[in-house]
Amino acid sequence: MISLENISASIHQLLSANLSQTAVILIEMSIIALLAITLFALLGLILVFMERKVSAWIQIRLGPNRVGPKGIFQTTADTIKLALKEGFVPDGADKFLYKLAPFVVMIIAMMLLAPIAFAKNFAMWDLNIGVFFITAISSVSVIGILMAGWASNNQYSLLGAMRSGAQIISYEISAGMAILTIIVLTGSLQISEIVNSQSNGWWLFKGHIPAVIAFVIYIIAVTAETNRAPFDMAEAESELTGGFHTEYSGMRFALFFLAEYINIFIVCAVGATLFLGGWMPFHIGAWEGFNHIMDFIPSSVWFLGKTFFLIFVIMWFRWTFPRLRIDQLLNLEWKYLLPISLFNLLFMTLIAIKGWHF
Amino acid sequence: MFEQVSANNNGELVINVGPQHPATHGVLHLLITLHGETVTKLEPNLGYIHRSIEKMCESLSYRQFIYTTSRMDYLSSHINNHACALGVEKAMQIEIPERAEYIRVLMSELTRLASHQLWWGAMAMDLGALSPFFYAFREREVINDIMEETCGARLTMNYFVPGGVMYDIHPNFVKRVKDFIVLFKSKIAEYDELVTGNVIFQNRMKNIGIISKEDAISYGCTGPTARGSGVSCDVRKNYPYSIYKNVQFDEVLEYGCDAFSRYQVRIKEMYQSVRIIEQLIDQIPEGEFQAKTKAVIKLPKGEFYTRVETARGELGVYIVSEGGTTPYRIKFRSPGFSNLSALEHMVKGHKIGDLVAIMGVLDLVIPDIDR
Amino acid sequence: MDVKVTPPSEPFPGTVHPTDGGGILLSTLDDVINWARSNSLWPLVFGTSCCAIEMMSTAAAKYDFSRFGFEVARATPRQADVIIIAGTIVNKMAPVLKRLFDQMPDPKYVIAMGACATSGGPFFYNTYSVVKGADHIIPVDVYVAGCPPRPEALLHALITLQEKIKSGATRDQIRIEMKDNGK
Amino acid sequence: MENEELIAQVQTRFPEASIVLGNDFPEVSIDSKQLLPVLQTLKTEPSLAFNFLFCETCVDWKTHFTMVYHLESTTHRHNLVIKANLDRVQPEIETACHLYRAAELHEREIFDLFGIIFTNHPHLRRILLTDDWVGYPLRKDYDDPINMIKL
Repeated sequence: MISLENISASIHQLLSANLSQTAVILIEMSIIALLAITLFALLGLILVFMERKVSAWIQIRLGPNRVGPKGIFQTTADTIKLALKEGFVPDGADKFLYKLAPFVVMIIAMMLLAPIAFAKNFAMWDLNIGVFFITAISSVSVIGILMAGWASNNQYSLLGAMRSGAQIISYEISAGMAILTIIVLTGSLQISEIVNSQSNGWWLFKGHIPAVIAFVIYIIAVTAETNRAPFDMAEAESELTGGFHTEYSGMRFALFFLAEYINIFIVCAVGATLFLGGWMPFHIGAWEGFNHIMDFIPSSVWFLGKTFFLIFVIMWFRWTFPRLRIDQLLNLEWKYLLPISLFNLLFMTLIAIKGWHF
Repeated sequence: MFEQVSANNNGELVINVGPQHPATHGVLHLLITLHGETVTKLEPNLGYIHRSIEKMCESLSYRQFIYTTSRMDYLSSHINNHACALGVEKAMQIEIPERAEYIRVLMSELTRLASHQLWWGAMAMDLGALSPFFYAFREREVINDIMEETCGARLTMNYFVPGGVMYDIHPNFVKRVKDFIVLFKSKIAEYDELVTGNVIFQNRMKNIGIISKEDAISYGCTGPTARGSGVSCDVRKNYPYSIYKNVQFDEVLEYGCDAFSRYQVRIKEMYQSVRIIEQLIDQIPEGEFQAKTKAVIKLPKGEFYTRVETARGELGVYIVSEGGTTPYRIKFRSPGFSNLSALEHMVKGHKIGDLVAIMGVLDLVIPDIDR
Repeated sequence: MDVKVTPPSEPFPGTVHPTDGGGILLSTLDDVINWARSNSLWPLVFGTSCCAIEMMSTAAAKYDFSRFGFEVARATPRQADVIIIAGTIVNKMAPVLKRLFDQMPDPKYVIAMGACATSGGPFFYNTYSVVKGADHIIPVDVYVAGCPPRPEALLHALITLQEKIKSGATRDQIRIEMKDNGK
Repeated sequence: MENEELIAQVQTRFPEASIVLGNDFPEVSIDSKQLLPVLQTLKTEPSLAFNFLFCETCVDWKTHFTMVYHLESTTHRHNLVIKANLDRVQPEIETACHLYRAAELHEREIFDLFGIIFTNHPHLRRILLTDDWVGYPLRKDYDDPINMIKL
């Protein structure tokens, strides 16, 4: 059966048969770098197109359908246009930081792709602190946004960046707590082990009520962390015109735009890994026959299916809910989500110690 | 040269909102002073769409000047035209046929519905919910089609003339309006479900933009803005014009004084408009749709003030005539202008997000304010 | 600031060899670029009066300009490609419009929507504050007639603009071509 | 209150004012210096209680200006028009915006378009036109050969 695991293994064999070990590592690394960049661009194109189609579907419209069959080249056209648009630095901006900011945001989004397991035994870097790596790195992206807001020399940008800072730092905690709740059950931070621990059922179902609560909190927190509506305080188009990227144009704006979507992909991938079993097919306890049928579907399809389902849910939020106000947003985190997730963590620890979970 | 973003001595930031800003619904310019996220001072700067309509009207005949008012408050263009036509008819003492009166009121109420729908969609968009806008336009397009069939235009109708209406209604009109009412009644529940009942929406709307009854009167607020503070100011009830005294409807009053009350007033007004349309749609009498008037209208010397209730509040048309074919002076007392003056009072001490919400609920139409 | 302007009458120094178009690669690349630009026109959220409502109607479900990829309306001029001047421009607004246009990065396009933006429309005579046509302030690519124009008219204007961009011709080239055709 | 009754009551309070019943509302003509006391009385007197200034405007009669105030009582539902003539050379009148907050913007507009000075107005500036605009466009003698195209 063709799977991503087999392909990568055969490439590795092919290379090691002919070349020295150093050369193999170097070539493999460059292949991975190339793949990561391609994936980055491809995901951006697909997700932006998906967003536009989902919004059109929710808003009883058709959405892009003229550029290419069913409009699938719409985002390609947008990207080419953005790349060729004049990108200028506003007068009075801090030029170095202004130019650096989009790259900071983008590089961080790319780094986050590293530990994600896209299929069975198929990850760029299955390090033993995978989940910790993601939480640690993702909180750095706020620096890029603050940089952009500060360097633009624009009141709206500054306000947007400040809002974003307050928001991401707050919601980071809840997201971390929700992740910890599952870590308590798995006992490992390594993504492959977390996935393997769900071979007889997903944590969302096995972990009783605390897992469900953690899942809901996780989804809310990451929606806020990625600056998506209803928590899009940093952009808040009707309030701050464009928020932190008000002054950005052309490719620099496109990088922010791309990074936003990659971040969504990553948080949904992590959510799918932690709560929905990552690439693990849907297994029910000891139903051998059923499990075998499920195994027949490639693991990458499982992973992408779950991730895109979560992405769809987050898009659904965006096109349905009104935006919160900044103080309500912080109240929600500090007064509700944080205490709940703390108690939830304690509760889950109790379950894990007593072994009540399945 | 450039200005560096800097705070003033109190650590406050001065921001220009507008003239091009998505929340100002046009080209309103607000100079706001922010302390953190809190608005401490707000100053409106108007005139970015001041088209000198009042000066222009002084050189237009009494038949022509009505059409400029369609462009003034373009969302309730029929009602604007109604005010002018009423003013001229009152001065000329023209009796207009009953059929024309019925058509006028029906058209006015349909316009009110369309206007409130657009407000609903745009306000939800200000709050960050983008989909209601499209749902609102779905029903609004049906009204537009009905209007187009009879008046030939979708927005600036120019349908009311001194002495009646310009043409008779289209044969399909009655049926299509009835169909629309059936459709609309099923959809308005959807509006409530999607927005009114939403927890985030209610939290955003409640207890912001508070204006007491006394303040609302003092600031000259009219329409749903004042009725949300419990001020009875519906011209259709207090000074009935046309055939409003013959129809059954309630003046919607809410006593919450906040943005949510104003929201509710508008939503409930939609039900009242539907009620008026339902009463009249089967009763349209046969007969003439326009009274016989002279080709050139000359108003007697004097001053005439007409007031009507538009979707945003009380519109007053003050005509000063010297006895000629053109008005000597025309003043449009536009509802938005006075409602806007209360904005600073409502917004002070609230966050920027609230400013957007309060402005959304005020339903400002900038050309109506600037004229 | 002193900028030395070369008078246009001066002949181009050196010999110019006329060639039939550019190389295959460059002209194809040009086509791709023009294709991308024409299919990704993001309008600026800008409307002054009545026409703005019809612009909103065009965005709404019945007419839906998102089919052509126009739905990404940007609130900030830095990210917009086309200004749809929807409504009257008055003297006080003129500098603001000019500034918005200047804030937009190239390539940028302008559509004058409705009679007011085209010529002052109903507010042409006896008004002291109306700019008689937005093209007194910024260059306009496509004019739409109507007061306000129907959504179909705006859609047609946008498609006309797309064709204009796809042809790759500049304003002057089009003008010369039209003169040659005797229009 | 009916119009006749209202006229009688206002007449007794302000004997020097001339009151006529106009086409729509009773019209009270007063001296421009008396404006503030008159408005004060009209607003505070419980039987009159004119608390709602729904329109304020000005008319240029070529020889003089007339300020027109439309008042309504939201409790009694009666209306009154106050008129005050102003000198054309130096038009000045006391502001009403401390009694009626609505007057603030209305008076700025009138200042902008007619050039009438409202004394004690908190910030009397141009509102509709640009700050460097010359002239007052709604005056009958206003002419702008550049912007105005006469039909």
